[in-house]
Amino acid sequence: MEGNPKIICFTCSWAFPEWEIEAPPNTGVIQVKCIGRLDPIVILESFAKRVDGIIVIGCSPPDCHFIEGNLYAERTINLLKKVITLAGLEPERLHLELVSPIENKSFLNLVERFVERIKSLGPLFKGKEVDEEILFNIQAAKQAVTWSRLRILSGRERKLTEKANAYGEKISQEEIDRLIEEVMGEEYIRSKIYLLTKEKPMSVEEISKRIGVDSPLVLQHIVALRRRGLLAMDRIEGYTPLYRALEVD
Amino acid sequence: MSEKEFEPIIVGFLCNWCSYAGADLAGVSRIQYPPNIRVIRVMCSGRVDPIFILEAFKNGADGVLVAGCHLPADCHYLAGNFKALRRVLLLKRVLKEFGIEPERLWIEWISASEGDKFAKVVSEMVKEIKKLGPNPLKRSGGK
Amino acid sequence: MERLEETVRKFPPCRAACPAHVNVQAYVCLIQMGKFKEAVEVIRRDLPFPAICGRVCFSPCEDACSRINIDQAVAIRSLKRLVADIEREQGRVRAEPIPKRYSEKIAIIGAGPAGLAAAYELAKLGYPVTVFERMPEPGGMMRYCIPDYRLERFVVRNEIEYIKDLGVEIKTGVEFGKDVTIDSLRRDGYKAIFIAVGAQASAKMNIPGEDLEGVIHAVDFLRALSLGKQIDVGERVAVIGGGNTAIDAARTAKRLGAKEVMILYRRSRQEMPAHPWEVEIAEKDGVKFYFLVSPKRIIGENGRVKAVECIRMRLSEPDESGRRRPIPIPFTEHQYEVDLVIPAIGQVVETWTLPPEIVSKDGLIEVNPLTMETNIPGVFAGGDVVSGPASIIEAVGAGKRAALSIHCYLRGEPLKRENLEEVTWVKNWSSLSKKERRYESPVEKPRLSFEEVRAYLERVQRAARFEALRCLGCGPCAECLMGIDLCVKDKAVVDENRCIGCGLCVEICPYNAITKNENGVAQVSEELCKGCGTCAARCPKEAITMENISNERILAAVMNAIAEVT
Amino acid sequence: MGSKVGAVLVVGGGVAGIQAALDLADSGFRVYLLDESPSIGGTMAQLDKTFPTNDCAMCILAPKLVAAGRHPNIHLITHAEVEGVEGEPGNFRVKIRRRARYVNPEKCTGCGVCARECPVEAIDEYDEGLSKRSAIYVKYVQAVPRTYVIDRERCIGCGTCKELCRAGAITYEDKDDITELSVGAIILAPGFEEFNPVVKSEYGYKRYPNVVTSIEFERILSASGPYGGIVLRPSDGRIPRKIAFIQCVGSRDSQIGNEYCSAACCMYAIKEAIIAKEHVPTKLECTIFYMDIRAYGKDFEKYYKRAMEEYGIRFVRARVASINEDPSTRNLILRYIVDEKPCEEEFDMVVLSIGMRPPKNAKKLADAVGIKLNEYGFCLTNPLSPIETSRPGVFVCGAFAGPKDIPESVAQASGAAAKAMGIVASERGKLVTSKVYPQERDVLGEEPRIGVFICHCGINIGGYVNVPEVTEYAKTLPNVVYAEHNLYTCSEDTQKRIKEKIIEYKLNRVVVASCTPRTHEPLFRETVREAGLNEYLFEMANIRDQCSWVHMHEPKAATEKAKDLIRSAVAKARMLRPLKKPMVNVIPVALVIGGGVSGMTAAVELARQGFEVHLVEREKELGGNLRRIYYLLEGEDPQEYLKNLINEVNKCSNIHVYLGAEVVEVSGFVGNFKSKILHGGEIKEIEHGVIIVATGATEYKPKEYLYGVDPRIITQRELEEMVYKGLFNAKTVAMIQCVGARNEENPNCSRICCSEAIKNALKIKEISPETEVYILYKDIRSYGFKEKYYHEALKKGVVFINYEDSRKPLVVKDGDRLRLVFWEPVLKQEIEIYPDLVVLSAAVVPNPDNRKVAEMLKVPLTKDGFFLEAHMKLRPVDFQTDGIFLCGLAHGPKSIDESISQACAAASRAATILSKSVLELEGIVASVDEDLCGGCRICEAVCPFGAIEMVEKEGKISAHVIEALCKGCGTCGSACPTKAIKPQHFTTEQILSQVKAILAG
Repeated sequence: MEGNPKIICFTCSWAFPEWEIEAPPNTGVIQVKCIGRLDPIVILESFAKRVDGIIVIGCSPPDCHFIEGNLYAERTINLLKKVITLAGLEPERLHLELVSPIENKSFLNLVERFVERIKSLGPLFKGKEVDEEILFNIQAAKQAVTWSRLRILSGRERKLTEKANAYGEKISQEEIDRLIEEVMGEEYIRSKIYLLTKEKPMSVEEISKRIGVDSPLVLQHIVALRRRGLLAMDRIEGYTPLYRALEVD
Repeated sequence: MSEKEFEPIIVGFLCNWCSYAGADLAGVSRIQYPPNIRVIRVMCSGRVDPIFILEAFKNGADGVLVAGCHLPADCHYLAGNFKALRRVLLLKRVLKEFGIEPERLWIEWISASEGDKFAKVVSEMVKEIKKLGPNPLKRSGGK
Repeated sequence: MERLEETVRKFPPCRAACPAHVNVQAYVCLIQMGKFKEAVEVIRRDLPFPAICGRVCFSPCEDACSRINIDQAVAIRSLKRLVADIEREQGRVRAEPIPKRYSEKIAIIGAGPAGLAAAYELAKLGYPVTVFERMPEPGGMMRYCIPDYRLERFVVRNEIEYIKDLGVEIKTGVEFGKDVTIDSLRRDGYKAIFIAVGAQASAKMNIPGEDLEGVIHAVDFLRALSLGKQIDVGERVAVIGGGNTAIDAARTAKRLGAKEVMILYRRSRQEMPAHPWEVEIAEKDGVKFYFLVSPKRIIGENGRVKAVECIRMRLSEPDESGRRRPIPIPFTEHQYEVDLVIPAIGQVVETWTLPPEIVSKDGLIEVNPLTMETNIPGVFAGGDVVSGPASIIEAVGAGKRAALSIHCYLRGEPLKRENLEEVTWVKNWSSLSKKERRYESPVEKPRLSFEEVRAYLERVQRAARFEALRCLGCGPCAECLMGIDLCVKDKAVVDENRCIGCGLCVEICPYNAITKNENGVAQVSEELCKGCGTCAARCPKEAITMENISNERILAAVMNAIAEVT
Repeated sequence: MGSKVGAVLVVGGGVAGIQAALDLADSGFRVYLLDESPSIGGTMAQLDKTFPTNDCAMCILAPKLVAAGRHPNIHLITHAEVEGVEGEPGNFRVKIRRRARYVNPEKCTGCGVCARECPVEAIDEYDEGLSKRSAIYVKYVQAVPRTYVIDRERCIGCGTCKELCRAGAITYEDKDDITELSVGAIILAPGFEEFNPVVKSEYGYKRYPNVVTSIEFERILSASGPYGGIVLRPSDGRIPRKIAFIQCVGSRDSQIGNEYCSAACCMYAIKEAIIAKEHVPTKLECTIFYMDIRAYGKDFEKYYKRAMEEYGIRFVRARVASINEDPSTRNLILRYIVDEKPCEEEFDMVVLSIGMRPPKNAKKLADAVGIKLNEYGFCLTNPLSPIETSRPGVFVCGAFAGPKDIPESVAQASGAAAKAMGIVASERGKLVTSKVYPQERDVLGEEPRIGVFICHCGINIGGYVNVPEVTEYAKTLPNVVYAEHNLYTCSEDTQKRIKEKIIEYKLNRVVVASCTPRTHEPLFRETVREAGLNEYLFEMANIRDQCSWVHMHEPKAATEKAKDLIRSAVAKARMLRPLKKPMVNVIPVALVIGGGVSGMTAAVELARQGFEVHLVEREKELGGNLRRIYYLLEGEDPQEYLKNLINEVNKCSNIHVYLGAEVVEVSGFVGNFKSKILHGGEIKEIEHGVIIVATGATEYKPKEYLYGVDPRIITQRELEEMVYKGLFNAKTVAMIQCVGARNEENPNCSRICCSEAIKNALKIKEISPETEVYILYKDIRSYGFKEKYYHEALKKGVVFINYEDSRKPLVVKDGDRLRLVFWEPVLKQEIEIYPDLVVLSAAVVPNPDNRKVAEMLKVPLTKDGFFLEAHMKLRPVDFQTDGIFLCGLAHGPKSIDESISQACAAASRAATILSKSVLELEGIVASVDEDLCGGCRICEAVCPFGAIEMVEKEGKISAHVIEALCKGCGTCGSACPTKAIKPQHFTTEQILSQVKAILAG
């Protein structure tokens, strides 16, 4: 499959009438009830299935059939763009297009323009051994968005920025973005540690070399994982303790 | 004990001030350990009477754990743990006469801050007792 | 035989308000998707006359639309008309006649909206149905009493064509009471008879000079024209009455060349029963309106109308029914010189054509309200003939109920009555964004050439979809079942022991369909959940899964999409 | 002067504040215990182990936390600070600002669900930043009050915790509120703040991850700490091979204005080194770089010796100049100078023994309360009145008065309590709630009717154990007539429900299946008693900490185990008997043995509270050792103080002084002692409630260095008398430290000789500046604020020369001159001088007749002959036997201000008993069935508390239990061959029935 990239397009049933939905040969179109239905885990799992780019097409506010589906999708895509950047993917590989039915946009060239952009980025999985690294990063990103911290923050982002928090104050978008980035950075590294130590017990040094994070930081994250009951000390070899992940259902 | 893998029952006599507090700390720190142990609280390991241990084995316990405060000076009542150690060592020799392997009777010192030690002792004890198999009295209908 | 089986059906406000319970939410949803063909099919499940109603219905559904509290109701009638027109313009696939499942023949008297609707339903149930119609063409009021500029003939013919395609036999030129009677029908083997002759006769004013030449009642006036007769309206015409028929008569008269056409109405403008937009157009056509005047007598000159004398009225305080009664003011008689007087003060049933035993004292057929059976067993009645002059949609509703009742009567089953419960998630209006109306079908659509129609339809489709998106979807998923495979009716399911009660789903559900039960665990209301899945995708503990479209199914779709692509 | 208020405000909830609060509350006063942080416990709660006993800090502190948390007379005011104080002693009005907590203490049950799901993390100050906590947190697991608090800086108000909280305790609209308290006295115990070593940039703290402070190392050592108790390097999580401890970081450092010594760092460094070696499975080398090892406390020297010999900890007397990090290995290269030779050594990890600074907002507190601070920012006190502050009615204790170790803080705390009681003694009992209980129902004859109450504890139990199924099962157990489950059994409303059910179903036994009895048994017993049922007819099953929480992934097994535990508790409940709490009446009179400064101070303090005191002094006059002390290091006049103290004793009508008298016989127990005093030839019998031992100690008569051979070889005491009497005119004076101390015979340090030597040296330099003074020392232990005078002595030219045990100095009589030969470590050669005077700093040794007093009172002695207190850290002035207290030099060598503090402490501890007319003792005691008892005396031998005596009735000898002394351990029960002696509430039948029931699964 030389040149042209594999693209997945998620769209809702209302953005474009059925007959306008035609896609170039290398794009699979999946129609879901509402783009708000897309769980970050599903999108990251799609990347893991060796897809070069994902475009999500929905209705522009205020015309979502399910009232706020597109607004929540927007927040999730923003979260995902940040997390895949962390995982080393170009954020452009994931694109959200909110179309107003009154605009005379064509579904086909929307997707084609996206395909062009992905072509310029080149394939995500280069077929070399670096693929393992990318796959590992994506799995880590997926684990990060599975744990509850990011989901609570991203889920509550709209209420906090648009209405008010529990103290009746509105939180600025920069503040919530900064907090989400900070939490995401931690959860992403912790996910890498968790996934690595699931296979075999590893020491702080090994983890640090493997994921390129300074070992004092790795240790702090191990402490946090231990407190959460996700990791325990397996054994001590000489002067080096080895940690392994705990199976939690 | 149905045919599926043998799950031993262990009766634990824990002293209120140190080992019982250690077991509580294992709980508070959510340290998971096998559910085979059933704990009976006594004020001091010195209170554990050899009769209790024999009664436990008679009633089908596969293992008995006596746990107290660290020697030499942790005991809240100064010397209860010494008495417990003396009785358990003596009882281990007597147990052979009843056909019960002495390795079924354990004595351990666990302080109030050693939650993970309590968990480790329980896990190892379950592993060892599984090797020994069910309580011989039960097999020969000794109840 | 009065056994009754009641069921409760939950409908959004619009569908509950529609006498024929048209699944508005479903077809508007399909229009949003651009599936106009499927939209018409959905309408046809409940209503045989989408194009007709699209034009002339008084749209109770729009009055009940939740959007009224936000900005403006969704243009339901206009959308219905549009999709019906598009289907007709693009050519409808002829419907297949429905195989007969039952042998009992059913006779329906009157091919008006009530009769035809009953025939349509019964045909769908598989009964052999024959409709007897006095006039040369079926359609009743629709064909003869509504002027062509409001309801084109070819539209009526096209819609009735569809019913015929289903296998309904329509015999025209057969007069009930003359050519055929209840006994003759029984003898011919008809097991049930449904009388739906409507209320064609116009009510008399009972004032002197009513029978002079130059006085023609509106219904007769319109029927004659639609039968092709030529009527000379002269210079000045006076129409008496305030309903739609009066407006139609006045505008038709204008169209026939009358220089001056006036409408005399006893009450004031607000009380006029006619559609407000019809009144405006009439004014635009030059029709003059005189309110609070009532005709006392018609002055004639050698047997021909010369003028009509009226007296001024004033309105009393609203009586117990809330209507204000007109009271004449003495000594305010005045005259209007006219060539033609068209009284349009209502219609009555031609009771003389009916068997006397079923006619009540107020000139309508008396039926058991539940079974719609007259006091002659096996003989049912519905529509204007029972209710008095009413709208087309109400007649369709009556026809449908009658059909169901006849079916139960013939099968000896208990009558199934559907109680209606209105349900909507729309409560706090302020939080919903305003969207002014984006499409409305033009009231007077000039005839377009074929190419113009294609370009027009192209442009109007996008606007229609845009307007359809204003619909809030008050009821639960309307199961239009015309969507793509992943658009199946769905519901969120909460896994009790994974849910920790963090309340995120309760907060983000746009429809407030999730609440926390007494032990603090999330609980989805079957009624309100639309299956959009926003909650399932965000639950911090992955405790919510969608019953039908689970994450696994979406991923499976991704997998085989990739398989196809490579 | 307005009426007095019978309440006391204690500012600061550390170990000192808690001790003061408990003493006051137990003596009948209402106490407001205020703490700035959300829960009490202070710095001690962060420690892993405590020296010298290596007790786990939390194990000995937790019981005190729970006692303070539950005491009806103590009102905890946490997360609050003092804004202002008006009024005068006896009637203060204090303005308190209670900071918003955002959690309702009444409703919060501390189940912790909110913290587990909170998405926001913050630096965990309790773990010194080595780990993270949630934005809603409780400082540590055993915190009292166990109420969560929201960290308003980090919390973004996402609302998750309020949704999760089943108890509905979260109140976001909470606001700070200012309240006013009226109290009679104020005790300041805000503790200290650790020195932040970032200022000492040469150590590279915060730049190099493996350089940690001692408090961080405590957290690393602690099992509840970030690394689970195994010592790991923060840089790479590996176990260190070599750790360096650097002493005096931020102490004894005039460069940054902290000349004082922080008193506890040497000892905690040694302890941390020892514990580190224990907590590591591999070989670990610990090296301590020090100037002087100040192991001056009781058994400290032995601990220091064991550290060297048994644990192989290396001590290097050298100042570390700088630390650099080898970037590749993150190891640390220390540069230091030993014997003028610069050395470099690589270590895996460095622990900085940081000193104590005044508490964070000391200045703000001082202004608010109106007290003066000393030059270092600590509270200004006078050495002869160490507990009073500059404002009358406001007292100070703990590290805020000056850096000190836990035993001194606890002693000072009890002392401060005594001082406070002195002011408000007249209001005793006025503001305290004494509970009235309904008439106890007699259930002896009745069939057991057991009620079982099973707890969900939110989702902590209910989430894993099928509580409804277990409740149904409980209903099937024999004698169980009622069983129910509820969300939080410990909540107020459920307590009401239990009382209603007891009455409604006429229950005579109650079983609660919930969390651990260690924290909740007193609460439920109280409820049972309020329902008119004897509180011992109650049993608990621990189905949370020892079941649901530890078998989270096996809900089925956890449910089965819960059933077994409940069946066992029901089996025991069936056999429970009502127990009477033995009542003992208390004679409000005290006997003080020893008329030195300690004895007199204790007597005065008790008299001031209105209690009668019998003060027995062996000598002909009062004053003890203080008679021969003429001046103090800090300059006050001790003789003047002694004169005032003596006439205050004589003036006071409550105190009966017996001079030249001796206590010959003591019998009875707490509250009811009978003693015989030999006074002037005849025996006088007295009855009293408590005994305070203040027999003091004597100076060691040196055998070494030719003492007694030449009049020019004298002791420091004799030198002080000589100077006082103006007979001093020596040109060169040589002092030798540690004479008769820190050797095999007396391994302990006598604590005060260094400061005495410095005092005398400065006095000499004062009266004849040209006299040369040499001090030969092993370690100069001028701890605390005394360090300042050590610097002064150096500045005044006093020559300090260090000698090793291996090379002790030699005193030789050379004709009519004295020759002193010693090894000069810097010049590395033998030096001879010819001093006019050789002054020996003789050790403080116990009174020879301590043994006789000990046997008379049946109280233990330490190996060296001083009296052995109940607990070295937390009960320094109590004896193991109730009612007998200890203070002054009899407890061990100490300075005068420490003796005074201990004396006040003993008075306060005694007051907790004397203030009660009737003493209610613990009901769980042993009881003897006479006809089964064969009189074999095995139980008497086994009982560690001497609570069993043999009595003769109708010619038959059988054992009898002294209920007041029996602690209920039950050891006698299992030793008795005929099972005659039954440890009640844990009888053999009860435990056997438990064993049978637990295995009947």
